[in-house]
Parts: sequence; C-alpha cells; structure tokens
Amino acid sequence: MSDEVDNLIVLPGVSVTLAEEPTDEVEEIDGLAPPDPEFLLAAVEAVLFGSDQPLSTDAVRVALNVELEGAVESALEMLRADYQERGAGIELVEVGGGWQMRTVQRAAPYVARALGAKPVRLSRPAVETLAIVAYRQPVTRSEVEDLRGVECGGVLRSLVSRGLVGTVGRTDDPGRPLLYGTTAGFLSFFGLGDLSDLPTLRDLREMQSDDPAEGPVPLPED
Amino acid sequence: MSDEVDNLIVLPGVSVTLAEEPTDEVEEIDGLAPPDPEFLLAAVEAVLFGSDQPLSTDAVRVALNVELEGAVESALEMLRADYQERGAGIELVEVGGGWQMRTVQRAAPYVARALGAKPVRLSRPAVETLAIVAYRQPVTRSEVEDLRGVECGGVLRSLVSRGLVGTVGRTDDPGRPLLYGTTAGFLSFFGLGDLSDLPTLRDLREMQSDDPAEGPVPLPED
Amino acid sequence: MLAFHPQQPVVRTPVFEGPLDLLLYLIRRDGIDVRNLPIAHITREYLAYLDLMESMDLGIAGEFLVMAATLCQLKSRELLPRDPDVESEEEEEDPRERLVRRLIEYQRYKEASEELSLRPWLGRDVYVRPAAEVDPADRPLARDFDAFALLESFYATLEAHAEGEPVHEVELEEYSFTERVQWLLRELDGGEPVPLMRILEKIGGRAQRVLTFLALLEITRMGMTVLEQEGHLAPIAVASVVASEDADLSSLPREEAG
Repeated sequence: MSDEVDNLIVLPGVSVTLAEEPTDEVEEIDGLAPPDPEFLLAAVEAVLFGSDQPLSTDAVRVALNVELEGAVESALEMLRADYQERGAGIELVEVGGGWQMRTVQRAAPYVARALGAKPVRLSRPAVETLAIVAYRQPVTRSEVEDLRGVECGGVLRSLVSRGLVGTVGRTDDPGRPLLYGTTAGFLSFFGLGDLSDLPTLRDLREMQSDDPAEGPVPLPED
Repeated sequence: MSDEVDNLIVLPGVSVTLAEEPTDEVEEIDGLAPPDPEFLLAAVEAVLFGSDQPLSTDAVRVALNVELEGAVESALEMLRADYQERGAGIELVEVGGGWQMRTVQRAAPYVARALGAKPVRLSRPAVETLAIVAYRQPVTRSEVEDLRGVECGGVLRSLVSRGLVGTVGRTDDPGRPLLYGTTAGFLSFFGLGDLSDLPTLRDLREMQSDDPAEGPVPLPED
Repeated sequence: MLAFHPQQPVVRTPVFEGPLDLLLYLIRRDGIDVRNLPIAHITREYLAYLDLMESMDLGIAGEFLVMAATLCQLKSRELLPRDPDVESEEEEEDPRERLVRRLIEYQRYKEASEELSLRPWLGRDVYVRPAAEVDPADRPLARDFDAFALLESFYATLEAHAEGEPVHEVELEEYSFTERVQWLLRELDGGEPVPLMRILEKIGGRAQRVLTFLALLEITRMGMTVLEQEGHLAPIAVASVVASEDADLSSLPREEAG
C-alpha cells in the first residue's frame, strides 16, 4: 500500500500518462521498431542518403531492424527503378558489394562547380598500373614493372595512399616481396559492383593462344 | 587508340604531368552550358545532393550557369513538393538562407544506426530537467524553471526532440502554458514498465544502506 | 637546341610511359602487325626517337636505353645466318618472341586502363554525399545512467533550488489527518476545480504530501470532493462539493495515537 502511495504522490499525473502510452511500446523501442511498411522505402532512402559509404543489403536490413531480407532488397530495387523512371539527378548503384546513392554522370559539371572542387585526376601511369594490379592481383611490384617496362614503386605507393590499392600478403619468393591487390575503394571509385564487373581484356583470347604453354606464336619470317 | 594523341605534351621543357590534363578543360567549365529544361530539376537535385552545406538559390543558379533566377527557384520548390508528395526519406529544407537536402526526422534512428553513431551523453541540465519532468509531471516550463532556478526552454526542447519528453496538454492559466510529461521513449530508455516503476526515495535509501556493496570496504589490518 | 618561347608554335610529341609504350606507338604509327615485328625497321625508328628526345634535352630514362640495347641485339642476331641446331635449342628463350609477347600483353593492359578511364569516376563523373557528422540530436543516448540517477538528480535539484522548504523526510505522525482534510477543503473553497498537481505542490514535505493525498482519496470516497479529468490527456483536477465550514468530519478515520 505505502509503495503505491509513494508513487502516486511523487507522480500526480501518473494515471494520465499511463493511459496515453501503451506499455508494450517499450520492447519495440529498445530494439528499434522497424519502419512501417508504408515508410520502408523512405527509410531505406534516408539510410542510403545519410551514408557516405556503400551499404550492403544486410547493413540496410540491420539499420532498419527488418527481419526479412527480401523486403529490403525489393525496396532497394524499387527505389533504383523510381530514380531512373523520374529521371532524377541521383541514382542508386551497386558498388563494392553495397548500395550507394550517387549523382548522375550528366550532372557532374554542375556538381563540381557547386563544390568548387577540381575533378579527381589519376595520371596515365597510375591508371595503367591500376589496371595491371586489378587484372593480375595478387601481384608483386616486380611483376607490374615487368609488364609496364618501367619502375613502378612511386606509382604503387601513391595508389596505396589513395586507398585504391592495398597489400594483400607476401609471396614465398626470396625477400618475400609484398603482394598488391585492389581495395573496396577501387570498386567504389570506378563504380564496379565487384571485380567480375571489370571489362574483359580485349585481347584475352589472343593472349591465351600466345601462352607459351599452348605453343609459340607462329611468327612469319621477315 | 586516338587516346594517345590526347596525351601530348608541349615541347620543349614542359613538364610531363601537363600531358595528362586536357588543355580544353578550363574552357569547358567556364562556358558550362546550363542544363536543358528537362534536366533542370535533376541538376538541381544533384547539386544539392553533392553539397554538405546549404546552398542559396543564387549559388545553385551559378553552379548551373542558369541566367534566370526564377527558373531555379521554381525548380527548388517543385523538388521540395515532389519529395513531400511521394513521402520520401529525404526532404528539402530552407535553412539559414540556403537549401539543403536532409533525411526526414522520422528516419533519424535508422540513419544513426546505419552510421553506427556514437551515443551522446545527456548534459547535466538535461538530466535535471528530465528528473523534474519525470517526478512532477504534468508540469509547465515555468514550474520547471522555478525549481531549477534557470531558464529551461532549450533543454526542454531538446528533450522533446529526443523523444524523452512530450507535451501532454495545457493548463487553464493565463496564456494556457503547455504541460510536459515523459513519453514511452523515456520508459524504454530507463527500462521501466510504467511510471510507477520509477524509483522512490525509499528505494534509494534502501539501496544505499542495505546493499553491502555500497558500504565502505573494510580495510584489512596491517 | 630549341629555346622555349611562349609565342612560338609548339611542337607536340607524345609522352611515353616507357620503352614498351614507345614501341607500341611506333608500331601503330607505321601500321605494323605486332606479330610480324620487323626488328630492323623498328630498331631504326626507336633509336631515331631517342635521338629526338635527346636533342630536345629531355632526360632519357634508363629503361629506354636498356630496350635500345635489346633491340640492337635482336637486330644483329637476325643478321647472322641461322643455325637450325642452335635455333631449336634456344626456341624457348627466343628474345624476339618474348618481346612480341610483352608488347601484346602491355597493350592489353593499356586498353584495359583506357576502359577504366572511360568509366564514371568518383569525384570526376559522379559524386556521393559528403561524409557528415551525425547531428548530435540524432545520435543515440548513452545508457550511462539509470532511473536512480534521475531520482538523485531530482532531489538534488529540489534541495539546491527550491525557494520553499526543502524536501525533508518528516515523520508521518507529526501531521494530523483531519488537519489535512480541513486544509484541502479550504484550498478548494469556491467550487472551482483545481489541478491536483498544483495542490500537491503547495505542500513542502514529502510525507505531508502523502498524508494530504490519502486525505484527498478519503474525502473523495466520502463524496466531499470529486476528481475530474476533461479528456484523455488532461490533468486531473479536484473540486469540492462542500464548503470547508460545512464539512462533516466526524466520520473521518480516527487518528492513531502518536
């Protein structure tokens, strides 16, 4: 009895407040209630908008506390189609295993101007080196240098510092040279979903037949 | 392979890096063509999306190189209405004389969760104010201020925006001031089933006197 | 030696990343099938280009000179009469074949890099949202204090700031139940409903508030007062239906002795 009284005295408005708030709400908020179905698309949009990194379907699902993965996936697809259909200035792309909102390419000069930022540049040696690392990874520096015919240490270092290339281990060769590979930042930078989205090498078939294991290239005599 | 022709340098004695920069790039941006009317809305959207600062109508106009100010203004209004109508997760707001895209308030917990945002601590004034509202609800701002002896408007507002405190009605006093009380979010934050679970002074005293862990640790004699 | 004059018509010449790059340029320029690499011709053109670079005072990197040596070696090798026996022994290491393979492979990656250059680059062709600090208002609250901390804060605040008597624990027995009823009825004289909270706030001591509240419940049960609530969210108001002088307090519970 006295317990009740204590509470009542301290909280004159208790009955009012209690009536207004259903108590089962507590559980929902502790575990963050998932968005109502009618708000799902908007919540997905907001979450992607708020992140400067690509978010995996699973990351979105966890952020929204939605149990069913299919719900988030179809919301993402709907959102992507929605942007496309209304010719928005933003598009939803899958990069590096995640979803990301980006400005459409056509709007690039206006965005750059608004940002007052010079467009990002990569030197030609950097792109060449990047291509070799991307297609030959994991690859050592000396392999890259053999392929390009020039020293590549500086270029590789700058690619590493830009987060496009990373070290992925060492070979067992003498001196245990480092192995390089591309990063998630590489995929994001070039708008690639994963490495299999890399354009296929045009001369691939020719090169395969050039492979010494398959016999020497028939060279016509001069 | 006409690409190679692009990588020309001016000889003699000009640095190699110049070759990577197409020389006509500067002209392109200076004479940036404004977006086609059908792309105007999308361009405005992209420009606002790409900027982390609010952009004035004029800044948008300059970024798009659009002469007519009215065109950008109506595009901004259309965009804002468009977001609202389709119940998007993003909204266009005018803040501090500029336009800014941001996530809708309703999506805030999901966005914060997606970003893995670090929790914030409630300030001492906020805790004090919350305590008064919790134990004296329903309570007006001026009553809280009388008790704390300082102005509490800002603190109350932030507690309301945090979802810990809400308005529960008005008094009949002149000016009909708002009455504040705690919310379901408050209960959930403190893990309370309902307001009667709020500890009383007796609970507190029991804890302090009866809990052996709270008592002084007996020092072993030397 | 050319001098640099800004007004002078400029001489444009390709920049080469390395000897392979230069060789590919010459092969393409002269419409040569890389598989049918005419060593004598390509060596001549390659050396001529190095001469040009030298005449323009451009530093020639070591790799270019190494390739020049390789080309000259290949050329002299071709001039020698072929010995079929030596040829078969050396087939695996045919330096010319090796050069052709390097050129073709290098070209593959050059083309791949050109395709990469055409893709939408982040920060050049497409832009993402700039990284933003989460608005503090949107960040979750740290769960570093509990409801007891709230209670302590409440009492600390009351004691620090209350202008009236501070909240003390007062012995219940010091107060008269009947006195509380009389006080309540006096407060409610006039018949106008008064918010319950405001009545209770006039009372300084917590124990006294308990007693007053119990008194209110009792006289409400007896029909001297009514509790009103206008709506679902409205505060509770109390109104008396009897004047304080007319109230019959004889049926109130007897007070226990001290």
